[in-house]
Amino acid sequence: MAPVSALLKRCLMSSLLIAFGQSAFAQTAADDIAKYREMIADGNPSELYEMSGEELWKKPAGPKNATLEKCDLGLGPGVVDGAAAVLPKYFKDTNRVQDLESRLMTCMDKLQGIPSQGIIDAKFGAGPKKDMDAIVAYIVTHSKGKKINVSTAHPKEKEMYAMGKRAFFFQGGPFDFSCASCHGASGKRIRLQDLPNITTQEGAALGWGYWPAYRVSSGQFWTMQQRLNDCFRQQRFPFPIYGSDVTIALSMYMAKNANGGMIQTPGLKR
Amino acid sequence: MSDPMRVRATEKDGIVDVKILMKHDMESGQRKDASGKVIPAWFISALNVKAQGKDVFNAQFGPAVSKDPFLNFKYKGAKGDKLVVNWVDTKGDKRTDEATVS
Amino acid sequence: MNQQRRALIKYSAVFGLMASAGLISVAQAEEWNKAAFEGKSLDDVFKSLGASSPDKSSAVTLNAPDIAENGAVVPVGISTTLKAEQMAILVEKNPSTLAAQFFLPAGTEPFVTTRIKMGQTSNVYALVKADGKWSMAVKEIKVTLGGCGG
Amino acid sequence: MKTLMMTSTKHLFLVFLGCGALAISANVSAQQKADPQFEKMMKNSFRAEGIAGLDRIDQDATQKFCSDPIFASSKAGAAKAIEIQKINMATIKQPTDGKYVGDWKSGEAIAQSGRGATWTDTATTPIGGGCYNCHEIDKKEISYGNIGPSLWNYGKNRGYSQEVMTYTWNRINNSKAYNACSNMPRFAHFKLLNEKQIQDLMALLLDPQSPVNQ
Repeated sequence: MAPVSALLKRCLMSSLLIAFGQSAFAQTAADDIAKYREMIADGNPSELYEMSGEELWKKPAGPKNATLEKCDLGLGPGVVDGAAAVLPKYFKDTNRVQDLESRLMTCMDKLQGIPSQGIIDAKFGAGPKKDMDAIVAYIVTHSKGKKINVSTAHPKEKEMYAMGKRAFFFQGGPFDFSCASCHGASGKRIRLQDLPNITTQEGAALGWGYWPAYRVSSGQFWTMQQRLNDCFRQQRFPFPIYGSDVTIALSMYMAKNANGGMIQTPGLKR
Repeated sequence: MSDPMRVRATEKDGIVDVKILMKHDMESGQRKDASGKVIPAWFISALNVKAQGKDVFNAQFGPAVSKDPFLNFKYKGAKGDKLVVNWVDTKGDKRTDEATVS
Repeated sequence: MNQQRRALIKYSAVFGLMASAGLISVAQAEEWNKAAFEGKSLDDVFKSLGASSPDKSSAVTLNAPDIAENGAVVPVGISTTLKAEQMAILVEKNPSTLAAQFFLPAGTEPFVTTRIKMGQTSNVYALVKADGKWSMAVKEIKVTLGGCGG
Repeated sequence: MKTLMMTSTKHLFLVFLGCGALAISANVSAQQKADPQFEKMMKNSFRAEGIAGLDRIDQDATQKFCSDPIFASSKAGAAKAIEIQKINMATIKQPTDGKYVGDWKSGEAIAQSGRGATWTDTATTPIGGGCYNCHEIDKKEISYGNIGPSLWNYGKNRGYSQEVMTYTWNRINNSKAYNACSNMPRFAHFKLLNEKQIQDLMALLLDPQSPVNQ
């Protein structure tokens, strides 16, 4: 009992420090950052990616010289509107839960004859991943304004969610970080950037609902796969393989937690 | 071959609001690559916008304009105006796109 | 240095070509102001623009945030009640002071918004030329460090 | 001003709620078991890249314990937390030259940098403390995080006694010696910062001349 009460006492002490230690200046800075974000919201360069993505979707490519227009992203062959709002999802033909990127790789393989390995191995923003970025921008733009509606009805979906939750809290690397280190509590910031609390519906919707996004600091459009990849890099973890289960499981955890929230993609992020 | 621009132009009360997004790295000449070598400057240096064949806007950029440049201006015009947007960069690459005011 | 000069000669050649092809208007090609864009200080740029020492004027509004979350993209706009024919954005502490300049023919509203890069916190100047006279507005924009920094 | 006060109150309320959850310990008696399927997923989902080897997802006892926050905040977990803290306390070495306080200027630079130890870094990339990511330190830096408490006036408020010195030294070396699941990296344990760098960070907090204590 003693240790818990000691822990509690310390927790209360530090919360007092946090609550009253926050200066008015920090609040002003946060307001100014909000103003900055508002000012850049108009004219999201993601639109440039979306434009070329639409072309790529409709252009015959690969050894089979076929388009992606018959690709089933979960709402039936060729249905793009709202597709990103129901992913990740279990697909019978692959017997796997897939996110947008892994599903697109399946379509490119099956419809166009483009092997997935080349996409997995490519550098971000280069070669076949560049095309993938554009196609993702096109797809997610067509879910903007839709409600996030991810199912865990299928046992494999349920299992993926549970694995994602466990992965979210998994600490490792020389910094002892897990996703939860930064995204497990509300009202937290790194530097001046607000950290959404992914364990809550509100926070998960802020995270999941705004990615993929154009990232101002790198001047690039980032898919969720790239976003997660950079999270793991900053976590000082080894390199998550593109489209691997841990990335899909974490996406499932975020998306399901975000259910009911609004898709606002493509976002515009620092 | 450079990527197309996104040009949006809408008319309200006789004023046309033009928003242009260009795809360009806008290398400043200040950045270094992984091996520490300076990446040479390479940026859009001039942009011209014509409406119905007449100049409505000219811009000159230096290396400090952001990657994937954004531009917003307004001119007195009408729905249906045909806009032609041209840019040229410091390597001589250029791009022309058209849009109709809605 | 040499390479830079060659590049400059190349710009001129390109502009000449484009002008003759009618792609970029003749006026613009003539006015592409190398000296102004190479200016390393406010005075350099003022001189190249023929602005000598512009007066601060409440008729000029510099529309920009107080803090930029990222220096790579800083939204900056100029608007004015004056009949502007030319506008310019200057960043005092950037390696090249002049970020961009704009030419507004009659019939174009005295308003422009673009996005610029800033290496560090600095004063930013909005210059407006109307009736042959330059006026300006100044504002400090703070550039913050963000993210995990790795 | 009104919104500021409201935000603070709301913030405080939320944190109290969080503490409440800690006090009302969950009815859990054991740490989560190893799950072969999960382990297989982790093993198959990552690859080594540069200095970031696959051994980085091999967890030590502290990481395992803290990966199960429900157990870690339970009654049964509290005893285990003490044990984890002891293990971590045992790793801490006091400064070999007996000096606790170095140069605050270089400490500030270390506190600013969040670089190093990623797969885009090399073994020789200097690793930063990344302190401003989570802490307010010198008030002049307005871009600071709030995962950790403010360190402004750290020495001025606490004094410069040996007790404060040792506690702060230990905390930077291995924060888990005091709080098993502190969010702060174990800077000495994983050799992220060397003794000199920690002395310099100490100076930033505990040199009366440091801007932090003005």
